[in-house]
Amino acid sequence: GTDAAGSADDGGTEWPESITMSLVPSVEGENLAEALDPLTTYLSDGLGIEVEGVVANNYTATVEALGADQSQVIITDAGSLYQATERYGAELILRDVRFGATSYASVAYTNDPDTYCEDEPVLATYEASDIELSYCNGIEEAGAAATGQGPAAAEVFGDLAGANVALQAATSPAGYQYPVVLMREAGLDTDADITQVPVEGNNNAVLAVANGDAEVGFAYWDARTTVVEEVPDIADKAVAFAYTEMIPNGGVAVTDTLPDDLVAELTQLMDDYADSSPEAADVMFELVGLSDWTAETADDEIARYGEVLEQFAG
Amino acid sequence: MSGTTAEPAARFEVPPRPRTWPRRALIVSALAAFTVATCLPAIGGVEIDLGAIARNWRHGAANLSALLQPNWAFFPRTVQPMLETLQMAFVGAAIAAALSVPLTLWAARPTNPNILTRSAVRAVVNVFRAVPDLVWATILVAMVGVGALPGLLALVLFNVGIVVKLVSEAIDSAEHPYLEAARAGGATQHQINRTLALPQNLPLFLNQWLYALELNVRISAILGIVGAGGIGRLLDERFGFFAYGDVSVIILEILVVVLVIEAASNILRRRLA
Amino acid sequence: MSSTVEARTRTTATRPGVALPPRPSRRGQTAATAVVGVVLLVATATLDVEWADLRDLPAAVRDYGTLMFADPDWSRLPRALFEMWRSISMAWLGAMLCVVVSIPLGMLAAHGVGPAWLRLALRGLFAVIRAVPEVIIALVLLTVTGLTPFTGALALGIAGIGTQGKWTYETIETLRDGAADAVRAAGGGRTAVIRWALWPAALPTLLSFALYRFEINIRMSAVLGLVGAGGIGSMLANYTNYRAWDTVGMLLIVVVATTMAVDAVSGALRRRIMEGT
Amino acid sequence: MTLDTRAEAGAAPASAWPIRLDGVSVTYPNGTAALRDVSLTIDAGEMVSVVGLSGSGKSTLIRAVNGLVPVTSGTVTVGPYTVSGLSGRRLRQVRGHIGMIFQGFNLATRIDVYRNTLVGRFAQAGALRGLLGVPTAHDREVALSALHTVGMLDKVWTRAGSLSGGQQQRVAIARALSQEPSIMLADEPVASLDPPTAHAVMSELERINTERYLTVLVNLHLMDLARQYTRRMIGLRAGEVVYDGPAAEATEADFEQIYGRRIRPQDRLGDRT
Amino acid sequence: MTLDTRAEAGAAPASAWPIRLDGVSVTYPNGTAALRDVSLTIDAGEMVSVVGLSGSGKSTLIRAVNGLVPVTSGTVTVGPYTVSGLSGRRLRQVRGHIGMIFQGFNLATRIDVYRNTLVGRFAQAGALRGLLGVPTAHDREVALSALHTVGMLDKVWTRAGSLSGGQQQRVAIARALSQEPSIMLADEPVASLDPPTAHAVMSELERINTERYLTVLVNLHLMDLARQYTRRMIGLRAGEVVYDGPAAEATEADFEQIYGRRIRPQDRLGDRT
Ligand SMILES: Nc1ncnc2c1ncn2[C@@H]1O[C@H](COP(=O)(O)OP(=O)(O)OP(=O)(O)O)[C@@H](O)[C@H]1O
Ligand SMILES: Nc1ncnc2c1ncn2[C@@H]1O[C@H](COP(=O)(O)OP(=O)(O)OP(=O)(O)O)[C@@H](O)[C@H]1O
Ligand SMILES: [Mg+2]
Ligand SMILES: [Mg+2]
Repeated sequence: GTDAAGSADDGGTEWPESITMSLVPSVEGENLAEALDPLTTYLSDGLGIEVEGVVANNYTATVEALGADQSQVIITDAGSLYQATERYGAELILRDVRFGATSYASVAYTNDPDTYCEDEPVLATYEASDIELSYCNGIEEAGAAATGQGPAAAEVFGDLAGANVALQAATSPAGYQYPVVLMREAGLDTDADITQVPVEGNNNAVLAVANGDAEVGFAYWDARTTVVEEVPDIADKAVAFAYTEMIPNGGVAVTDTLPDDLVAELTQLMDDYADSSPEAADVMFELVGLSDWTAETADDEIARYGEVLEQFAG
Repeated sequence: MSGTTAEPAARFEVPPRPRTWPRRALIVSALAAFTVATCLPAIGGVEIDLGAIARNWRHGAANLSALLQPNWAFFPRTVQPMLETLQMAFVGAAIAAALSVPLTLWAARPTNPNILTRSAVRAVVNVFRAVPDLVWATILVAMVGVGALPGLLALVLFNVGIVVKLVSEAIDSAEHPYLEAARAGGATQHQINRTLALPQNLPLFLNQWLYALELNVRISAILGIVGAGGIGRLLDERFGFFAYGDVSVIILEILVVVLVIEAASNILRRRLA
Repeated sequence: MSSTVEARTRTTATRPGVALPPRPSRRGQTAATAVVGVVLLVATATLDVEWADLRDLPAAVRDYGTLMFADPDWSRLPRALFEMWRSISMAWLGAMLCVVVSIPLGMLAAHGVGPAWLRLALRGLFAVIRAVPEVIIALVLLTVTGLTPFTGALALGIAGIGTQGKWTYETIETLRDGAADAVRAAGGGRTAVIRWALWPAALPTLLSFALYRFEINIRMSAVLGLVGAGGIGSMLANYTNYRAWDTVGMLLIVVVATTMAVDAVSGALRRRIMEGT
Repeated sequence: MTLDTRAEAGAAPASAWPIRLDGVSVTYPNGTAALRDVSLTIDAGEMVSVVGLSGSGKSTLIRAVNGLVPVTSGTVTVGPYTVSGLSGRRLRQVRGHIGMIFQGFNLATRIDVYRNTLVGRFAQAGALRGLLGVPTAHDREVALSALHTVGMLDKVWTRAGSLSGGQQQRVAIARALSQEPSIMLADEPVASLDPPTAHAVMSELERINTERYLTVLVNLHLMDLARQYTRRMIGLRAGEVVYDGPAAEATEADFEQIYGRRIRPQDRLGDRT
Repeated sequence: MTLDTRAEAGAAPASAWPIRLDGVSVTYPNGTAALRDVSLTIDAGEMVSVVGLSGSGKSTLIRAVNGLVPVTSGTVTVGPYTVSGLSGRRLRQVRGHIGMIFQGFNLATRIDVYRNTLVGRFAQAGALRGLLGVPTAHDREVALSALHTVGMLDKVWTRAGSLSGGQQQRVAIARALSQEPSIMLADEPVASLDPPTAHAVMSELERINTERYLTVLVNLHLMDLARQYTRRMIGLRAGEVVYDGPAAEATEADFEQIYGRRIRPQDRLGDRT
């Protein structure tokens, strides 16, 4: 299909001349605009219509763009997928696969292993970058490759009473929502029983722990690797001592204005993308730190995350 | 010259008009060419699409109307962060105001005829100003950790950059006959600046000091990045949760602050004028 | 020559200092200053600042300076230059939009130029634009014009109007210009006063403000990042978050060089205007 | 220096207006009472001088006539208009008929002499013409003729800011002349001028007064000039009219009234010559 | 107006300096040749007037003496210094000894009369005092005494911007007087003054010339004043010295030389009285 301007209106039978795909990097990534080009070229070729890629750095903006039909495909995090489906009836078509999983744990770090570790910290290798990092409370095995499987040692969260805790923005699942849920489950009043140290971004959460501004901080797995250049002894200064529950990865959603056959073809193409060429695999990894997309969207994971989200959005 | 009787204007011996238009035309066409170049998508410029506005303005209107429905129930939660922000903003602006006086007077030509020190101050301030706020915030957190200190440092850095730039150029553009008189009296530049230039240009300073204060409230998102909390962090959070009614409340509060500062600025300017 | 005048009898003081009229009371001013001072002291004292941390600053500056500038990563320079041009494009169009709207409006908002109701309305408008965060303006715009550089330019342009308008009327009000009186005395209306008295006197300052707007727009990352328009600011933000310090160093060099160039052009243009060529 | 050049180039003969002040008081915002209950009538076509000590309120009187200084009480009437109650377009209209020469010249320093003079025409021109600064052939005539009168034709393209004091005063006079007014107000128009130029300007005022039948109100600090060029003289002291009568007949006592002390030989500037 | 108050309050008697101009030419950046090859010697303690048409270079001459206008060629020597080669601290020192009254007053309009006058004391301040800007008791004395001389004591706390033209001129004179200089340069010091005040100021200049043995160079546009108060008169025309001789003896021919046309009865202001 090639023709038809203004096709958005006619209920998804005629294909539009072009679609816009917007992406919010789910990790603090390098400049992604370059990396996005091969993907859009691949999709344009496959679909026979123009696919434009845009890297936006704001979740709300991409969802609103989808709602206003300014972008038809979004690659974003779980929270935005939930909002896009709830608010604008978007259709979830793919989920991110990172290290073989569609979810990840948030990690609790401390600079005070004496208090929060029951055992001596051990070193395990973070496979993605081959860096040795420290873990305690038995969440990883010494000398092995780190797995990052949560929840683990979550019972220690009760010990956080009275601590300085670095928390990211309330919109951040790994840096705020999941840890707070765990603390609340452990009987803490997160407004009164701990001293919140507000930080922005996973790196800063780790740095706050490393340089002593907070005793404990939370970030995705494993944010320590990004500050190694500045703090070479990060393994000593920030020890991972617990994992939260697994947080769903993001994925891909499309507007309800796109024709069904286009959506089906797009889903297929993207699902196949990582295997289409070595270059594509590279791009996937660099682009969003993904190894693949999967069509098993596991909508229930997203829905469950939506419940967590609602606790905080009110 | 002797008197003449009325004749057509041609009789006036008007000296030939200096030819400034070729240079002007050159400047204007250079600017026009530059503007056109910025509109060429082919070389990375902006593609101007006015049609989209006509097609889609309703989307914007819907969005705006969502923003125009403040959720007043949210108000109590904004009080504490707002106070924190105001406190930081005020202290930051005050420190910046103190620092900006000597720097500004060193960076303006009438108050510092020495081209070497003037260029040096201007260059340093330019460099500081050139680094975007987000980069400053990140670097400051990495350097002194999170908390009020990096927040304060960030605010002071922005404010000094703005005040020095704007006020020194405004001083450059004005005429200062009193400086000449003081110079003729054998005064040192320092004496002139302290006793004449500063009070005489105080309205210019006040405008920008108060603007810096206002700016500090508005850019308090930066304070969120450096871990100093405040209203900006709250705004980002509510925005992230799509809670536009709450965002609306915060914006109205900021508007009140802006209006109060504006009123203060008007009163002071009137008194000093 | 005894050309003295008997009006000397007006004062009988042998030493003039005695006849000095009393200095007008400045109690109000002193009180206001004292209040501001006290508030400032309290605000500073209750601020939870670890001033001692400042001691680490020099060492940290050196460390990060080394990370960024010891060996900047020039491999991404072409990309940086492309993004810079894109930034310049959006910034320029945004600044033009902003200046073209805000200078006439700002002039009308100045005391003694426009009528009171218009002045209030315009100042209100400027205040509202300033109070609304740029990202919100960008968000509203992107639903209209999409995730495009055009949206970026529009957002920069509209978001700047509040500040630029304020600067304009403040500049006009700070001018103590007899020339405006003269035009008024000749029966000149608003337009004539603006065109023949205020405009020529304020032009260099307004020009410097306009070029400053351009300069700010070049660096502005929040707005442009939000609408996916990229630009050097977003690139810088990304690499800073990614903590690729050597690339950040290279980008900073590019940004600083551009800022300096804009500043130099601004200076040259203003001098031109002031010297009247 | 040309004295007797006619500025009539195509000028429609203006008709003079009377000026009336009824119990006019002016108090400045800082509390200075500059005029106290001044009542005066100046007939159409009269040429009247105002003398007085420095600070006695001469400039304030002149500015009150065209409404540049708002009166605190009383009414000011020129021709058919009550200036003290007017504002907006009506006030502008009246002002268009009143030429004014300022004590401080009040030129736009960055604009050339030509266009500074044309301001007298542009102020009354249509919106677009005034905005773009395109003079009609007639405007050009009148402006050049006025410049010719004050002997400033050769500096016509020079920026007003780089003129000598006297030259600036002459341009300011040309600007007022080019308005072709019904009333001419002049605030010490010859203060910065050498005698030949001063006489040229005074003669020009006298000439337009008689030939073009114009009301002229001129502040002078030289009594001699007042006597030489005007028939009626008004003496101000501390904001009050203390003399109003024929210029040539002012007695010693009047002098004392006005200047606060007895006349001395050298007070008539030039008497010792 | 009080004239005879001595500014002596503790003042060290200044010693007069001679002024020498050797082949001085001044051309402004826009190409105007304001002085052409002027050579003059003014002895220490002389009181000399400069007359000439508007634009003839009087102000430029005075400004060249204290180096405010750089000379294009030639040398200017005052007392022991060659001004035309000096800069920095040395130039300031020399200027401290040269009082100057500006044609345009050059006051800081937003600052009160008192501090505007104290500017004249800057050159005398020690390093520390200069840094802090605190006047000594003596500085205060001298400044107030100078204000008393010009009759401006009652406006001492008024901002210079809200003074009448003549009042501003008087403050500018007080500022120069408070410098207790060795040379006094005055650029049309009485242009905006009424006759009694004008005579008071001229007498004061005469008094400091004789009593405190000061060199005085004063621009005047009233030849009568020149003749009355100065013995020597210098006539400038188009930047050249066309008359230099006793003020009282200038002939008709000299007048014609200076003003470019024959003398007329009314040129001696007041002759028609
Ligand atoms: N800053 C300047 N730039 C350029 N030309 C100037 C400047 N100042 C003065 N001139 C020109 O130099 C010439 C001499 O000026 P000057 O001010 O010395 O005259 P003057 O004798 O003081 O005249 P007046 O009696 O009108 O004050 C004039 O033609 C004037 O236009
Ligand atoms: N803008 C102002 N604000 C406050 N006071 C003012 C203002 N302008 C003038 N005055 C005061 O009002 C009084 C009258 O001033 P005005 O300018 O009318 O005097 P003048 O007769 O023109 O004097 P001169 O001959 O010195 O020009 C003076 O005492 C002066 O200080
Ligand atoms: Mg006056
Ligand atoms: Mg002069």
